[in-house]
Amino acid sequence: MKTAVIRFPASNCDRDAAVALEKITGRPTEIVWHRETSLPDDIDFVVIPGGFSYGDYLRAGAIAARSPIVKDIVRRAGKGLTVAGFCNGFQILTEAGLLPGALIRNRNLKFVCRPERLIVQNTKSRFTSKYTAKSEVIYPVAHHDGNYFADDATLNRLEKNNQVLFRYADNPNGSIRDIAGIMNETGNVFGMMPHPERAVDPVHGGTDGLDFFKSIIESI
Amino acid sequence: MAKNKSEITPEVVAEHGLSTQEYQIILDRLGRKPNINELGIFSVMWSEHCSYKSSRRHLAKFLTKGTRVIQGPGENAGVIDIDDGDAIIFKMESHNHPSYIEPYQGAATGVGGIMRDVFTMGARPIALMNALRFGEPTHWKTKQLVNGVVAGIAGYGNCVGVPTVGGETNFHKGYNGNILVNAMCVGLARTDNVFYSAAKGVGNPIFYVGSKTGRDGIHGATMASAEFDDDSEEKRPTVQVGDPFTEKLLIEACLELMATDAIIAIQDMGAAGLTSSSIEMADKGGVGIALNLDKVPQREDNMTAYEMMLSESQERMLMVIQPGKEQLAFDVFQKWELDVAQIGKTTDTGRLVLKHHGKKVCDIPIAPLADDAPNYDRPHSKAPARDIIKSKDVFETQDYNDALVKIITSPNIASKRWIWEQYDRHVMTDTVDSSQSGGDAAIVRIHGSNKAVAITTDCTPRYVEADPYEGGKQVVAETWRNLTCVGADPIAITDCLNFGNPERPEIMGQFVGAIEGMNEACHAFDYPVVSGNVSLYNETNGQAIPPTPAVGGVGLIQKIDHMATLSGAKEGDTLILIGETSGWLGASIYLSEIQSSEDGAPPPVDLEVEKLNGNYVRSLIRNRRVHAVHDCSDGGLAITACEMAFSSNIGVHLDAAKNIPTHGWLFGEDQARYLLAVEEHSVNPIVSTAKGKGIAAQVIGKVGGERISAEGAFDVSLNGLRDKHESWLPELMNSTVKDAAE
Amino acid sequence: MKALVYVGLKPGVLDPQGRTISRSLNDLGFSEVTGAFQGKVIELTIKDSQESKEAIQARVEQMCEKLLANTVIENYRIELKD
Amino acid sequence: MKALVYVGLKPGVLDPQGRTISRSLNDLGFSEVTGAFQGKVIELTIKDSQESKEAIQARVEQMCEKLLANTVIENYRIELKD
Ligand SMILES: Nc1ncnc2c1ncn2[C@@H]1O[C@H](COP(=O)(O)OP(=O)(O)O)[C@@H](O)[C@H]1O
Ligand SMILES: [Mg+2]
Repeated sequence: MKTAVIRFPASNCDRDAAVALEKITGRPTEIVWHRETSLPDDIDFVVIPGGFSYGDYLRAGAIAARSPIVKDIVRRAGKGLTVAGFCNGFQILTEAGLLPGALIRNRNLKFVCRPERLIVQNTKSRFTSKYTAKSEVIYPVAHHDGNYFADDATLNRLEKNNQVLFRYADNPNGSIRDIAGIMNETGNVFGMMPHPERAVDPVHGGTDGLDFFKSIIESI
Repeated sequence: MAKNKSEITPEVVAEHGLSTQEYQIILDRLGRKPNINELGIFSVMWSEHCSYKSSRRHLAKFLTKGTRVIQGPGENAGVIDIDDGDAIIFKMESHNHPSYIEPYQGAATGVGGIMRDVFTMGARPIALMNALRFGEPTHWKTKQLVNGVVAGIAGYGNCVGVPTVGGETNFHKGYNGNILVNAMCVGLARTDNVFYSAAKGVGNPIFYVGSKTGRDGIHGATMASAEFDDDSEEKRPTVQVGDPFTEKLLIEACLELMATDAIIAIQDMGAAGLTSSSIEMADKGGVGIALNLDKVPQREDNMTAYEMMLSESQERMLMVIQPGKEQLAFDVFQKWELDVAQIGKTTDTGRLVLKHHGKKVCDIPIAPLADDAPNYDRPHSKAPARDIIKSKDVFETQDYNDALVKIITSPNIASKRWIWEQYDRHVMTDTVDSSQSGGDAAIVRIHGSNKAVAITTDCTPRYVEADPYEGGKQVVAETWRNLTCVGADPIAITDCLNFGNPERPEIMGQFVGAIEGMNEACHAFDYPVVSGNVSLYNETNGQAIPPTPAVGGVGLIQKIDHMATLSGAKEGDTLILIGETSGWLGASIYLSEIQSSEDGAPPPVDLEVEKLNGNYVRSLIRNRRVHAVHDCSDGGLAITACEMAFSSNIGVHLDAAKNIPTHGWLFGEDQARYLLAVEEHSVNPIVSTAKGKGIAAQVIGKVGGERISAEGAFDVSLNGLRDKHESWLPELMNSTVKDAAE
Repeated sequence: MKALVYVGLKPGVLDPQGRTISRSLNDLGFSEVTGAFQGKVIELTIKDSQESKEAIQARVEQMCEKLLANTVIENYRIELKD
Repeated sequence: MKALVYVGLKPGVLDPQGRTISRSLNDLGFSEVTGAFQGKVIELTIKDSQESKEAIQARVEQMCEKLLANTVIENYRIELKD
């Protein structure tokens, strides 16, 4: 499987994502610069990493979502390419319109960094197939604007289509209906505020993130 | 504003913080009156902040050499060798005054500044620490300062993507009008690719990179050297705004260019911006520098030469580029969307020559700025030694449960989770242990390897206040102990010496005493000082802060599977205490919290015993003989045991005191002590080996259950006590402190 | 010429900043404050040109749709000034 | 009654957000944009009372000094509306 990680100005989990992908796939990961206008053709899986692209100025993820490479990601996602965004990557995917809703300032207005308990909602997705239904996993969160919001109609649709893949056990940021991670209707684009790539090595204090990536490998 | 007055009157000279003697030296060296630009340059270079005029001769006493030291004090940061061609580059710095005036931006730019000191030398920053000192929790300004400072550190460090892995936080009325914000950065480089600031060659291009220059922080350097008074609110406009986004781009761009051979010398623009950076580079390299200020990227219209030279706009670097590599440099910096310009050349004149609008606006010899910089031997006096207080003479509480709760919820002991949960501790995914465990030292893996660095910051100002010399020894000893607790070999330290007005003999006495005590410990442990920073004039209306020589220690863990933390204690483990307990309550937390007294001599530090005990504990960790380790510091054995219980999430029981008063046994702060949680079968070998080495080691309790208890003293539930420990700071921060200024 | 772009959350979108502001104002004794909203104002400097006000207005609207506002949660209002 | 509080950086204070916004507008093809500043608008709802406009204005000024603006680096402007 060939993987790529996008690097925007002030992405800062790009290396972390690449390390996780290389550990799990056993193959080098391509780092793609934001000014590129197209992804390599043979890519199977793209990660939009965490960080503070463009300093989170204006709105988290807003400026990165308008960069050349994202146009091509939108195009390729339309053709079924598997895309995942973590933290700032999730914000970018919503800003780019690949995922519904928006991420606003945490309820208590403070940055929050801590290991977070998540409940897996749907194990029939290509991102969660290796988890057992309703199981609890721990991924670290680290964000300032992780408060997920969407209108009721959108939320009901998300839930009806089982697009909500993870919910928080102890909501750290005010996200509506405790939503931590969602996928698009066609099931190939996923975003979440927590960091699975920070839970793949015993020194991270847990390896619950491994099965997330293994699920994707299996699906491809 | 002085810059508009071309006439150099005595008032203008005074406004620039120069004494008449200092001004006379300038006249002699120039053989003429300086113009306003030249005066401004001398004034910042000779400010306390840049010239260390009160401290230089005392700092010179420090042990600065060691087998692993690649670069000691004198460069942007210290460099140590951690084998395999890896080097660790680190420094700690204060941003006290700016943080008091504008907590968010002051703290943020403090973090940005210390990171630049580290990546300037070719290192990728891998960890941040912060040592914070605030006023009384009940003081009307404290909450707002804590809020702003913590948000500022988080806002900057999190955005740049460097984990903030640890620190310390004290509250004391002595900081009501003058908080301390000390930030430490640790970076990783290759020993064969470390960069220095000495300019070389003649006619080599000088590049300016980073943000445009604005009118930010003009005279910040002189301000950081001026005592506070109530109208210092007036000094507000000098506060700079940080831009972590640009800092992140600057790190990536500099590291990218450093991978080529384009850079001859590089220096960040910190205090006194373009002035100190260009002069330091020229002075170290023994060359001259000619700059064309019209080329300096400017954010604002019609800036004067004076403003450009003294501006402290953030996120800027100065470098000497290899001739022929100019285009390469331009390409890299433009790729990262940074402002870049060639603003001058190195020369063979030994002078700093500045042109602006085609006119020569400054032409001064560089050597005198350094060589003739004032170097004072300020009078210093020693405070009389304090009486030693015997524990039998200290009031003994009749309610140990209550005393334990009082102490565990006291400002300096209570959990600082509210602070460190705002810091990204995991980015870069090499954090092995951080604030999260409440541990003694943070542990950060060297990327792609199986080794790690351990990092800690410590200072116990109440000990230094009580006895600067013993207190100075204790500060260094505690960092050494904290590194030992995780199984690291302590290697070297950086320091941030925060004191009051050095023109007062009693303050200077604290300063000299602390340095001599610290230095004795450095020698005993072969634990050199490789970088540091001095912050003087920390006073408000003549009230000095408690003497606060904060120290940041760094150690090496050869194999991350041979380390320890305080979170590994298991059901059925035995608790062993290493080190003698006399029940020392002088200058202790027990005394301040239960008796509201700060009296007494501080616990003495026997450096030979420290070494003996520490080396033994480290060997036990290396041999995997212990489940958990924590040293005894603030609050003594009882608090150490509680912190281990919280972190391991299991109860502890402590045996009764043997022939010392119970309060001294539980809360005494004798030094050189470690609490170990070990398996049953390891107990005898550990204790008997210790005896053989002449090390005090005794079984003092057990691990297990869900209660925290001490024979004949307290017995409380683990969870109940943990909740109290955790809730003190959140409750303070959510309370509404009435604005007393009304 | 200057364009002022006012960006605010749509009704129904919860506004953590606004909520905190009104609570802290009450805490500080400003009990007359019963609610607060926080929005953004972006002041753009626009090169002078022969373009009509309408044309410029249209361009700034594009800027809002493309970048300045997230129309999933935000409304915007434009004011031109010379 | 409503009070609109406009908070912006003082002239000369670095505005990283504004700079980044105008750069990206240029990248998106809006080359006519030569600069941008980002500020805040806070809309306060104030309980009706017998207070004079001047008195209310004075109260809101206090709110700005105490909380809404960071007067070290920010200016503010107040507009009252009923
Ligand atoms: N400002 C801070 N930032 C990050 N971590 C902090 C801060 N203050 C305290 N901590 C963490 O809280 C724990 C307890 O601190 P402290 O009591 O100073 O430890 P010790 O006394 O063992 O040196 C440590 O893990 C420390 O890293
Ligand atoms: Mg300790």
